[in-house]
Amino acid sequence: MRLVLELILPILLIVCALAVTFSKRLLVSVVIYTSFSLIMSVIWVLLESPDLAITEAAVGAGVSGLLLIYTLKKIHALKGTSDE
Amino acid sequence: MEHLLINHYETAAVILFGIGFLNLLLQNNLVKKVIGFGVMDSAVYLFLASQGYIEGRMAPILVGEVAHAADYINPIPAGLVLTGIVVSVSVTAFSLALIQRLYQKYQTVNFDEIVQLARQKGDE
Amino acid sequence: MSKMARIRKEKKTPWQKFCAWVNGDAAEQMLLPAQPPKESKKKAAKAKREKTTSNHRKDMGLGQFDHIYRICAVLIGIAIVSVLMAVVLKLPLFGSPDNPSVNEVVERYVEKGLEETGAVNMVAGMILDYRAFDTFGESSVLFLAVTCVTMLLMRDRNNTDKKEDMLTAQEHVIEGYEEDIILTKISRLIIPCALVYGIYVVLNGHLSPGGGFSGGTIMGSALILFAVSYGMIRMSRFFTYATFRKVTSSALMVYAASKAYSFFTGANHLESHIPLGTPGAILSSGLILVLDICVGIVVACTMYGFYALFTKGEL
Amino acid sequence: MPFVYNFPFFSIFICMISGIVTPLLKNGRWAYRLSLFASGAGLVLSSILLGTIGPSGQSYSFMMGHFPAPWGNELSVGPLEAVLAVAICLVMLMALLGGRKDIFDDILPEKQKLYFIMMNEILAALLALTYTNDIFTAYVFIEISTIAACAIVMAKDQSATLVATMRYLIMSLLGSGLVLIGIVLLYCITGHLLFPNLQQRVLELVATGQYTMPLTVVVGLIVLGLGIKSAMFPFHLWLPPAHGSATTASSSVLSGLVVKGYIILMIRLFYKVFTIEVIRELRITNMIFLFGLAGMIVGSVGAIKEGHIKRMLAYSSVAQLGYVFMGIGLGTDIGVMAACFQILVHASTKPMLFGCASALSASRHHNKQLHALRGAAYENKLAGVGFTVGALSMIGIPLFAGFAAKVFFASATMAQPVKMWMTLLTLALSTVLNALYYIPAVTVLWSRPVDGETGEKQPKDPAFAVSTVVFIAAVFFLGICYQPVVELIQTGLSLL
Repeated sequence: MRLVLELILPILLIVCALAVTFSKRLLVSVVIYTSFSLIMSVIWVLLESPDLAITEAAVGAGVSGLLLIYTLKKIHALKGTSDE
Repeated sequence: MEHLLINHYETAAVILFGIGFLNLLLQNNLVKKVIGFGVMDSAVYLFLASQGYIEGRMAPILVGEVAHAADYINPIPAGLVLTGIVVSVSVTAFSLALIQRLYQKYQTVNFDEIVQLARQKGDE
Repeated sequence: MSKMARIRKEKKTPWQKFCAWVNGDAAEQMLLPAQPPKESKKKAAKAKREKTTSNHRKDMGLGQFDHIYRICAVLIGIAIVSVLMAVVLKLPLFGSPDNPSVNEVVERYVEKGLEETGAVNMVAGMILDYRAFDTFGESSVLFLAVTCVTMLLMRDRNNTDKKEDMLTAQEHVIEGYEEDIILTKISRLIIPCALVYGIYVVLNGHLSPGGGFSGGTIMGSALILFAVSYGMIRMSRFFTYATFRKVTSSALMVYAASKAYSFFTGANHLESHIPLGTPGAILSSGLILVLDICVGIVVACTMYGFYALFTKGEL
Repeated sequence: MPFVYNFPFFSIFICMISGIVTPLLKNGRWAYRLSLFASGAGLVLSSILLGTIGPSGQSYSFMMGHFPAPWGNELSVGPLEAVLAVAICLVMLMALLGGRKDIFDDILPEKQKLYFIMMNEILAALLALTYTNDIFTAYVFIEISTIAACAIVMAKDQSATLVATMRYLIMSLLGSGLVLIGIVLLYCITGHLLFPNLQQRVLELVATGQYTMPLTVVVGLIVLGLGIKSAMFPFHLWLPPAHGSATTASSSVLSGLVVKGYIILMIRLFYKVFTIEVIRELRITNMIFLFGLAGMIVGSVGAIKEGHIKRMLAYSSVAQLGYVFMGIGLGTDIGVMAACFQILVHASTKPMLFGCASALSASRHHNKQLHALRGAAYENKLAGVGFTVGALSMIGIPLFAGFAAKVFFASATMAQPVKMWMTLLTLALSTVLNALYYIPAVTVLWSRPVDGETGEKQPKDPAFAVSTVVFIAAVFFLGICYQPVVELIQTGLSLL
């Protein structure tokens, strides 16, 4: 089980990074980037670094995502809202 | 090849570093540039932390009274990565704020267009 | 002819469908009514802009430069990746106990850490006692970042424009009249839990995973949730720019003063007179607890500050 | 331990604490005074330190905390560090004095306080980069100076500065990323973070031939990263817009100090971690040498084409940094000595040029195009004299500081025949190119304006006068009595 996770998670990271690069819509990029951070935090647990896992979950998946989304709102890039 | 498979975290980290680096250089969209920077930094942290991991040892939080160095993984990479994460979130916030101001001035987040517009205005 | 049928009619490869799904095109076509006039106007404007820029580029010979730049960038990227791959091949194996980074430094951090710093969590002991100068620099980076964001986004005569002002005024009005019931009820449940959890993580930084930074972020997100659900006006009753300044500056001052004391005593080989307490108790490990609390306060304020500046441009 | 040994730590902490206290002050004026106090205190402390350890050539390491070398952070102090610290504090103080009027004119009143936070933190970061004995601390302070440097560029808050800041930020982030991965790799193959232990392990690795390839990559990545941040030749394009569009004090600090901070760190890493012999064997120095030569030419050519006086000065910075890289690239002690001397020369000349240029343009409604400045020197004689002195020093006229630096570069190459020819030819070419843009600029400034084109009289600015006089004195001091400075640098390098 652990071995499978250890192999799958890095691959997922790469897939996420590529999807961020090639997705056309900024909102999608941001959401994928947030999930990238979430995967990172699982990897930190696997690497026996719980401190990093907590921090990454709070910062990468939480605050960074929030800041990115508010930026998108300011630059009117949120599809499907009155801003677009 | 086998070596790369065993060191799969490092391999993935190198690939991610490349993706982030190219994003930072080639993307015209500033938001994606910032995300690329995030990916690049995460890759470096992954590299560092995976070098600190030792098979079959515990996280560096003391259990019991006496500590044996052979029971715990290396705490240094975790500490360095913690510092690094703080630095990268600060930089991210700064660059996003800058992007908002640029959008306010030029109505776009495409850096090439911004540079062109600035040149047309003659103030770059 | 319904939209669904039209979508089905257009033949797409699975990959294209997947791309459309990722980009949210499919769902949007189903859910949102089309807005042709606005779209086309925008496109026309964009096309015009692109035309001018491309013309301009040709004039200045920039197109070629851009091309060369791109090729160079890709080459540099590939070169760096392949060189790093080659380095990975030479590095010690993953998870092996005898790679060069496991040496006397780690040994002392692990074996003497409890005795010398009083922290059960060795990472906290390392970053806040053995290598505290780094961590002080790190807190300064955070302080600098929030200062920069204030410089950029705080409202002043350079960065206000009428449209934005109108939008914010509208939002203020909406905020005043209409409370989102689901949001307020749920956040009333969640905010206390998040705050308490954040405080727990901060106070237990030297005993369990976490510490000032992660706990501070959690507290900061609780503050953000409060501001989202009850509005900035209520928030500003107890949290203004003046409080923000005072709180961050004094927390950082305490941090700097206590670290200066310990650096000074350490370098001059003086006794530090700070009791380490019983290992494992909350009130133990000397300055680490104080530093964790200071960092926690700074980070919580900073995170809320980022949110407030990003949304409203004021604190 | 003598009490004087604490002074580096005091000067760093005074600057950082002034930065932290600044938000609580009443207004920008008080923040300005606090900044002056911080840099003045740093100057006094560093001078006393230099007076104590300089003549006797002592060096020591200072524990930041209760734990010695491989475990805790440390500072390491020697004559070279002390000389550089004195120069950094002096230039900072004078840049603040010289740019005072522009700071209060260009920046909105409510944001002036925040600007001085950045200045204090930049000073702290530069001092820390000069003194640190720990590679990860160096990374953290690189980031501090990056963020603060971007902030002082954008403080003027116009469209042009914002675009320039974005470009600067992107390049800086690339550079930091490369430096960070270099540091990480170095940690992975050595297991240490402090300079003395790193050096020991690196020498062991070189002796056993283990990890030679990773070591080369590490040096390459760190040099590349720091090179991007300090505008080494192929990566210099971000510099002119950033330095050219910022407010005066920012331009002075950026070109005089911030760019140098990374180079100082590079030199210290070469000596204290990798050792210059290993670097020479890895042939990294040859690359740096070539980039330096190319930078000298490309920067000057860029400056000739430029009509905007501040951007012209910024391009000239690229050329002058090329000299520094060339000196490091020689890979010998005497070459690095010349590079250090050039750092001091440029740090005392370029801030004066920027200050005088903007003082001259003040009487022409801040129009910084060269043709608009015709005869401006008659309206502000001191600024005109300052600009002329700076320009002559940059060209390399005897008795001025730039000449001494060029002589050192020329004499440093004597041992290496191939590099000697390349260096001498490029030096000659670069001197001609320098003259080609500085002489016309000076002539324009001093030629009589065409019929009644005089601008309004500017009020007297004593702060600016003090800073210009001090800078002129420094230029002549370095040009005439360079011997003690050179001796200090030499003992410092031998103790690194």
